[in-house]
Amino acid sequence: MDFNHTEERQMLSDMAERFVRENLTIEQRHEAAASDDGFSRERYEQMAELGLIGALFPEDAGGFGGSGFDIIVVFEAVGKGLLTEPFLPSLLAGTALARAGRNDDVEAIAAGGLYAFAYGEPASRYTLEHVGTTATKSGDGYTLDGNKAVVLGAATADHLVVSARTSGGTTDADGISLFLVDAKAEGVHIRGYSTVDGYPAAEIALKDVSAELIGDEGKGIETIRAVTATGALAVCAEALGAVEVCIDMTMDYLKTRTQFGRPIGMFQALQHRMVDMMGEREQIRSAVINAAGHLDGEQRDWHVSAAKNLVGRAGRHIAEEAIQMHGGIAMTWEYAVAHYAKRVVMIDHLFGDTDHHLEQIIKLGRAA
Amino acid sequence: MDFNHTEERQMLSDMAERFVRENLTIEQRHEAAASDDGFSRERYEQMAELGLIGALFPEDAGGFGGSGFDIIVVFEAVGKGLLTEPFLPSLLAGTALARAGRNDDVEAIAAGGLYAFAYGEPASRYTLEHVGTTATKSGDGYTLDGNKAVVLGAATADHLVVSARTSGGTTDADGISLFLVDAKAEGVHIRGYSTVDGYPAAEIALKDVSAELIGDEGKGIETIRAVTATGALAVCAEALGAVEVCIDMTMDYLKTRTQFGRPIGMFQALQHRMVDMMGEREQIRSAVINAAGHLDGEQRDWHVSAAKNLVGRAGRHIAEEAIQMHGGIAMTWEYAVAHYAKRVVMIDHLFGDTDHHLEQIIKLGRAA
Amino acid sequence: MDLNYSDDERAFRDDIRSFMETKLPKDIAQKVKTKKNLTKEDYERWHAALNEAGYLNAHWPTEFGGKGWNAIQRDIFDVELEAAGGPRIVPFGLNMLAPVLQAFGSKEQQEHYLPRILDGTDWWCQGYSEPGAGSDLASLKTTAVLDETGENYIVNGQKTWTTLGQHADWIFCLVRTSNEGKPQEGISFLLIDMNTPGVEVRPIIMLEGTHEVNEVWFTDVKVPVANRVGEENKGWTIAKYLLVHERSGIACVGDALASLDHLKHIANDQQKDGKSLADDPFFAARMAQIEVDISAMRTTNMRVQQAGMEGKEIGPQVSQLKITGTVIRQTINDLTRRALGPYAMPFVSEALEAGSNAETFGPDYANPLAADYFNHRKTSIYGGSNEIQRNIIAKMTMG
Amino acid sequence: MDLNYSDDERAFRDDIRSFMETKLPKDIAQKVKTKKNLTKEDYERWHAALNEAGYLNAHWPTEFGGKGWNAIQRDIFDVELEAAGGPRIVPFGLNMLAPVLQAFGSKEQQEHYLPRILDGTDWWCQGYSEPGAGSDLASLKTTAVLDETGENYIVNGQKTWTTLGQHADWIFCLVRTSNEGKPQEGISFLLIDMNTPGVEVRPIIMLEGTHEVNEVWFTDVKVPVANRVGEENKGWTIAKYLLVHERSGIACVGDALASLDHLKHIANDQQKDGKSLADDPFFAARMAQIEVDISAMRTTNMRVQQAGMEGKEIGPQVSQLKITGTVIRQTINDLTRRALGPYAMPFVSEALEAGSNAETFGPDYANPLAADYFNHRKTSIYGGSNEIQRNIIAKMTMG
Repeated sequence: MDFNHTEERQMLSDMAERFVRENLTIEQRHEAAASDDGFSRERYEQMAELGLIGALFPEDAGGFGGSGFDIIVVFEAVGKGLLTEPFLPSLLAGTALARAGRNDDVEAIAAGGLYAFAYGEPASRYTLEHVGTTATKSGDGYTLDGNKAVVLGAATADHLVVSARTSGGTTDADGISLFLVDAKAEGVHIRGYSTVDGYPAAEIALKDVSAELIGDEGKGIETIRAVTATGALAVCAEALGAVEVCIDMTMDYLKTRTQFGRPIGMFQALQHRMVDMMGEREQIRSAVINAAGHLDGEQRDWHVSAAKNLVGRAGRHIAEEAIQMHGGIAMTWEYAVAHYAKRVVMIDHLFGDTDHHLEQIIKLGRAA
Repeated sequence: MDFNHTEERQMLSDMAERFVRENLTIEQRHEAAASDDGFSRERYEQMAELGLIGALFPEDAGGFGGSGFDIIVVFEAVGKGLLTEPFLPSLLAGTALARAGRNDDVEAIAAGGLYAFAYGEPASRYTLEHVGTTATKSGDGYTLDGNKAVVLGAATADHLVVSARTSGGTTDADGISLFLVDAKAEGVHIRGYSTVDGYPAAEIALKDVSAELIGDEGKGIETIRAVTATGALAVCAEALGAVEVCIDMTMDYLKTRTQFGRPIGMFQALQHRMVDMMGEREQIRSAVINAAGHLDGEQRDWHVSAAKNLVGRAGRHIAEEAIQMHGGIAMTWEYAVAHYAKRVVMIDHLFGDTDHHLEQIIKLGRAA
Repeated sequence: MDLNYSDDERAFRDDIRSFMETKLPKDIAQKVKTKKNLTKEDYERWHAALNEAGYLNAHWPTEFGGKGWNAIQRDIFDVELEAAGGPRIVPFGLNMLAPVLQAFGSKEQQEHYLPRILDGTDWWCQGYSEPGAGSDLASLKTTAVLDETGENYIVNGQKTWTTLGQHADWIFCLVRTSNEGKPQEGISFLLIDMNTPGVEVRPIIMLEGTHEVNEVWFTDVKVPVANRVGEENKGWTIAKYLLVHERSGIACVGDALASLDHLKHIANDQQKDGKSLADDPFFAARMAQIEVDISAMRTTNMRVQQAGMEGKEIGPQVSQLKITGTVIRQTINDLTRRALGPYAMPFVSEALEAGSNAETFGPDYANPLAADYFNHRKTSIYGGSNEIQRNIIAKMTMG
Repeated sequence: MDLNYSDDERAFRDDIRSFMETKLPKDIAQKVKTKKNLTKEDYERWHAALNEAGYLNAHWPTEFGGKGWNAIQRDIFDVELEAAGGPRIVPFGLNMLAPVLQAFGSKEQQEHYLPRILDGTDWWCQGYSEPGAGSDLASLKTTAVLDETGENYIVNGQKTWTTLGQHADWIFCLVRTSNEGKPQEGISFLLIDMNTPGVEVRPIIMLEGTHEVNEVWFTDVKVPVANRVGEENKGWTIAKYLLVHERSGIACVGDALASLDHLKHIANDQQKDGKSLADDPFFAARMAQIEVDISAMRTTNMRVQQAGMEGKEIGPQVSQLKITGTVIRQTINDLTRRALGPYAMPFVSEALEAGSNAETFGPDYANPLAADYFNHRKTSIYGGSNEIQRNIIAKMTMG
C-alpha cells in the first residue's frame, strides 16, 4: 500500500493542473461554455496533444494510462478549471469502445476525436438496466429505434455509442447491447442544450438508424456498469477539484473581506465551519482515492458508490457553505465561486445521486 | 385558534412548576430514584393531593381535566423536575381504564393509587399489534400467560392493565384484549430494575394468572393506540421541560465559565450553536402544542408522530450540545445537566423512536 | 389554547379563498406555479386587485386603513395566497417604506406618498447595502452633503442588491450625512426620485443567469431636504425600527407549504424503478421530515406573532423564524431539484420568460427547478444573513 | 498510489493476527467484547503479553526499542487489535510520558523510568487539567515552590479528569513554577510519586455511574527537583510537543471498525416487524453511511500518518482526524443504542463488573450499550475538545 503518486503520474497531474492554471481564465471558460459547441475545440485539441485524453485509456486499448489514478488526476484538474471540454463523454465512450476492443476508435478519441455515450433514457432515471430503445437485426447490421436522454457531448459528437435492447423487457439486465452509430446518420435527431452548470448535453431521438454492434450481443450491461462506474469516479475527482477551489476561494475571502472592522475570517463561527469544510474535503479525497484504487477490483461498485455518496453529501455542504460564507457576492454570475458550487451540486445528478448510491451500498452489503 | 392557556390551565401549570421548583432538589430526586421504590411515595401523594394526577383524566371518567393541554402542562413540569414518580404509568393505565368506563379505578389513580400498563413484550419492539401473551376464558374470567417487557412502574403497582390475545396471530391488530390484573395475584412474577436514566421499570412473567376483561374482547388495539399516543404526547412534553433546563443551564454556564480570560459565552461559535438550540426548543414546543391540540381529533396520529419525531431529532441534538458546550463537568454524575440530557435522549426509546414515527408519518401520508 | 378555527376564522378563510379564486388573474397564477418571470405589469395588475379588496395594505395600522388582522388571520391570508399561486406582495413600498413613513414621516410625506404606494403610482426599491457594507450596514459610505442653498442634499455613492430596482420610480436610501461619532450616528434616511440626473441602475446577473437585483449609482444627485424622513443623522433608528417591525411574513410559511405541495406533486410523478419516487423510503423520509418541520414552524410563527401583538418582546423569536424559515425552504428547493434526477440538468433560461416558446427538456415542470434551488440560496443571505440573525439573537439573549 | 497490500504487509498482518489469536488472553477479550470493566490486573497481563512480543513499545523510536512501523503497519496493528477484542494500550506511560522522556528527559530519567514503564513496574497517570483550567490549560494554578534546601519542590493544588488514577503509582504533572510573563512561561513538568504524603485521589463518578476518572489533590507534597523533566518553566514546550507528537491512533480507526461490526451484529439480531433491523431501510441507510465515512477516514488517517513520517507538517490534519474520529464513533454509539429499541432502557451497573452474576434484562449484549453511548460523549471533550481542535486548525490554516 502506498499513498504517494508514482513519478509518472505526478508529472501527469502537474501537467494537467499547470495547463488549467496557465491557459484559461474563468471568463474564457464561460465564453467557451456559451459558444455553440459549448466548449473550445482548440483547447480540447491542445489538451489531447498533451496526452491528457490518452492517459484515460489503457495501453493495450490504444491509450497510455487508464488506471483509476490516471483518471482522477486528470479530472481533478478538469474540476479545478471547470472545463466544459468533452473529457467525460470521451472517457465514457472510450471506455466502452476499449472493452469492445475497438482500439482504432480509442486512438481516435485519444487524438481528440469527439464521441458520446448514450445510455440514459427519458424514463430510466439512474437505473442502468432500464433500456427501452430497440435494436433489430437487418442484414449484417442493426436498426435502432428509441430515445436517449441527457447525453453529454452528443451535439458535437461525430460518433455515438448507444445502448439498445436486442432482447428482453425494458428493465431486464440481459438483452442489452451496445452499438456504434454515426451521429450524422439518417434518423438521428439530436436536440442540444446547455445544463444549468454550463455543460453541453442533448436529447437524442433514433428512428430506423442503422448501427454497428460492438461487444457481445445481449451482454452490454456489464460494459454499461463499468463505464458508468468509471464516469462516477471521474466526476467525483472533478468534484474534488471544484471543492478545493471553493474552499481556497472562501479561505481567501475570509482573510480579505472585512466587516465590523476586521476580516470576517476572525469570526470564530465562520472559522469552525471552515474547519469542518476542510475535514470534509479530506474525506472526499480519501473516498476518491479508494474508488480509484478499486476501479479494476472486485470492490469497485462498493467504493465507487461510497465515493459518490460522500461527494453528494459533503460536496453539496461545502458548495452551500462556500456561497453562504461569501454572502451576496457569491450569488452573482461574475463571481467564480458560484460556478464551482453549481458544478459540485449538479454532479450529484450524474451516474446516480447520493441516495441512489446509498441504496447500492446497502444492496451490496446484503449480498456480501 | 388561540395560543394562550386558559386561566385554569395556567394555574395548573404554575402550580405544577412551583411544586417542582420549591419541593425538590436534584439530590432529592436522585435519592428517590435510588430508593427501592425508585421514587418518593410521599412526594407522589402530595402531588396527587394537589390534583396533578386527576388533571390527566376527563371529568366524566373520574378526573377533572384530561385534555391534551392539561397533560402537557403537568408533564412539562415533570420533565423540569426529572420526577421519577409514576405519572406516566398512571397516565397510561388511567387512560386505558377511563376508556373502559372504569371510573372507580381512575378515581383511585387520581387519588394516588399505583397502577401500571403492560403492553410491550420482549419481541414487540415498537409494534403495538405484536402481542403474544394469551388470554383463555376460564369460568367468568380469563387466564393470562406470557411475558411483558420494560413495564414502567410495574414493580410498585398494585394493579396491572395487561394486553393479551383472545384470538388471532401474534401480530394481528384484531384479537387483542385488555385485562385488569392484581399485581400480587398468583402467577405474576415481576423483576424490577432501574432504567439508565433512573426510572423504575420491570419485566413481567405471567403464568396462569386470573384476570378481568376490561373493554370489548378482541378490540383492545384501539385503546392501546390511544393510550400510547397519549403517553407519547406526555413524554414529548416531559422532554420539552427537560430540554428547557438543559438550555437554561448551558446558558448560565456560558455566561459564568471563563476560559482564555472571558466567559466562554463570548465565543461566537458557541453563541451560534446556542441559538440553534433555542430555535429547536421552540420547534419542539410547537410540535407538542400541535399534538396536544389534536389528541382527541382525527389527525392525532400524524401530530403525535410529528412531535415524537421532532423531539427525537432536536431533543437529542440539544442534549448532546448541552453536554459538549459544558465540557467535562457535564460528564459527571454530580452535575445535573447530565441527567436531563440522559432523560431527553432515552425518551426516544418510549412509544416508538425517531425513525419509527417518521415511518408512521409516511404511512399516514400514503393513506391520506 | 385551541387549535380549531372559530366560525369567524373559517368564514375569513372562505372569503380569502374566494377572493383568490375570483380576483387573482389566472395568467399570473399560472406564471407563479410554473415559475416564470413576472413582468412589472403583472405585479401592477395583482396589486390593483388586492388594493380593490383592501388586502394590499391589510397589514397597515388601522388608522392608515389597515384591517387589524390577528396572527391567525395573517397566517390564513399568507397560506391561501401562496396556495392559490398569488405573487407575494412586493414589499418595498407597502411593507418597508410605508411603516417608516407612518412612524417617522411628516404629515405631508404621509399624505403624498402613502396613496401613491397603494394605487401603484410609485414603485419603490430599497437602497441599504453597499459593496463594502453588507452585514456591517452601519459602515455605509454613500454621502449626502447639503448644497450651498441648504435646500438640497448632493448624494454620491453606490448601493447594491437593489431588488427589482429596474422597475422602480423611487428608492429609499440610508446615506451618510455625518462622520462624527459612531458610524450609526451619521446616517439619514432619504427618498430619491430615480429619474433625477445622476442616478444610474446597473443590472447584477445572478449565479443562475437571471436579473432581479441591481447596483444603483449616485453621481452628484440633487435631493430636496424635504425628501428626508425623520431627523438628520437619525436614520439608523429608522433602519432598526424596520428590522424589528411587523414581520408576520418572515418565516414564509405559506411559501413553504406551497413549495412542499409542488414537491409532492413532482415526487408522485417521478418514476423510480417502476414506482413513484414518493414511495421510495429515503425520499419519502426526507419529505416527511420537512413536513414535520413546517407544521411546527407554522405554529411557532403564529405563537410569536400573537405574542408580539400582545406587546411582548419577540425580537429574538422573529430572527429565529427567519433562520428556521430559510433552512426549511432551502431544504425543499434541494429536494425538488433532487426529485428530477438527470432532468435537473437541462436549463433553458429563455423559457423562464412568459410567452417564450423556447423548447425545454424533460418533464414540463423541470426546467426552472435547479436554477430555483441555486437562486434561493440568497434567502439565507439577504435581509440580514442567518449569521447576522444569530448574532442578533445571541446579543439579545446572552447579553 | 497502490491500495493493495504487498506480500510483506500481508505477512505482517498474519503475524499480528496470530499473535492476537494465541497471546491475547481469551477472558480479557471476552470482557472487552461484552464491555465489562477491566481490572488493573487485566491490563497488566495484556501489557506483559504485548511486551513479550515487542509490541508494547512498537511505536517508540527505534533507538529506544521501537519497531519503526510505517503508517500501513500501524493501521494493521490497530485494526487487528481491536477486531480481536484487545484492550487499547493504556497510553499514559507508554505513549505520553515515554515520548516526553525520550525527547526531554535526562539519561538517568530515561534509564530509570522507561524500563519500568515497559515491564509494568510503574503505572502512570496524567495530571494536566484543573477545575479552572480545561480548554485553557495554560491557566493552571497548581504550584510547585522550591523549599529552602533547593532540592525539593513543594506542590499544592488540584488536578482533575485523571483517568485510571486510582490504579496509578506515579503521575506526571504540569505545575506552575513562576508567575512571571505569559502564563505559558511559568509551567514545569514534574514526575510525582503517588505514595508521597499529601497526595490524595478522589473518584469522579461519570454521568452513567462508572468510575474511571479522578481528582488528584496535592497538599504540601515534596517532590525532588530531580523529578523535573526538562528545564524549569519550560513545561509548556513539552505539553505542546505531546499534542502534536505521533498520533497514529488519534482517529481510532480500529475501534470504529470493531464498533461497526458489533452494531451490524446487533442490527442483524434485532427483529422489527418480522425482519431483521439491518433490513429496515432507514436503519440500513444510517449504517451504510457511517461505513462510508469510516472507509474514507481509514484512508485519510493512513495518508496523514504517511505524510507525517515523511516529515510533512500534519498538525491540522491530526486535529481534524480527532474531530472526524470522535464524530464517527459517537454516531456508531448512537446507532447501537437505537438498535436496541425499548431494551436500551434497563441498566444494571453491577453487571459491568466482570464475574458479577447480577441479572440483566433484554438481549445479552444490551445492558451496557446505552451507558456506553453516554460515556462516549467524553471523546469529543477530552484530549482537547473538538472546539479546541477547530481553534487549533483555524489558527494554523487561517493565521
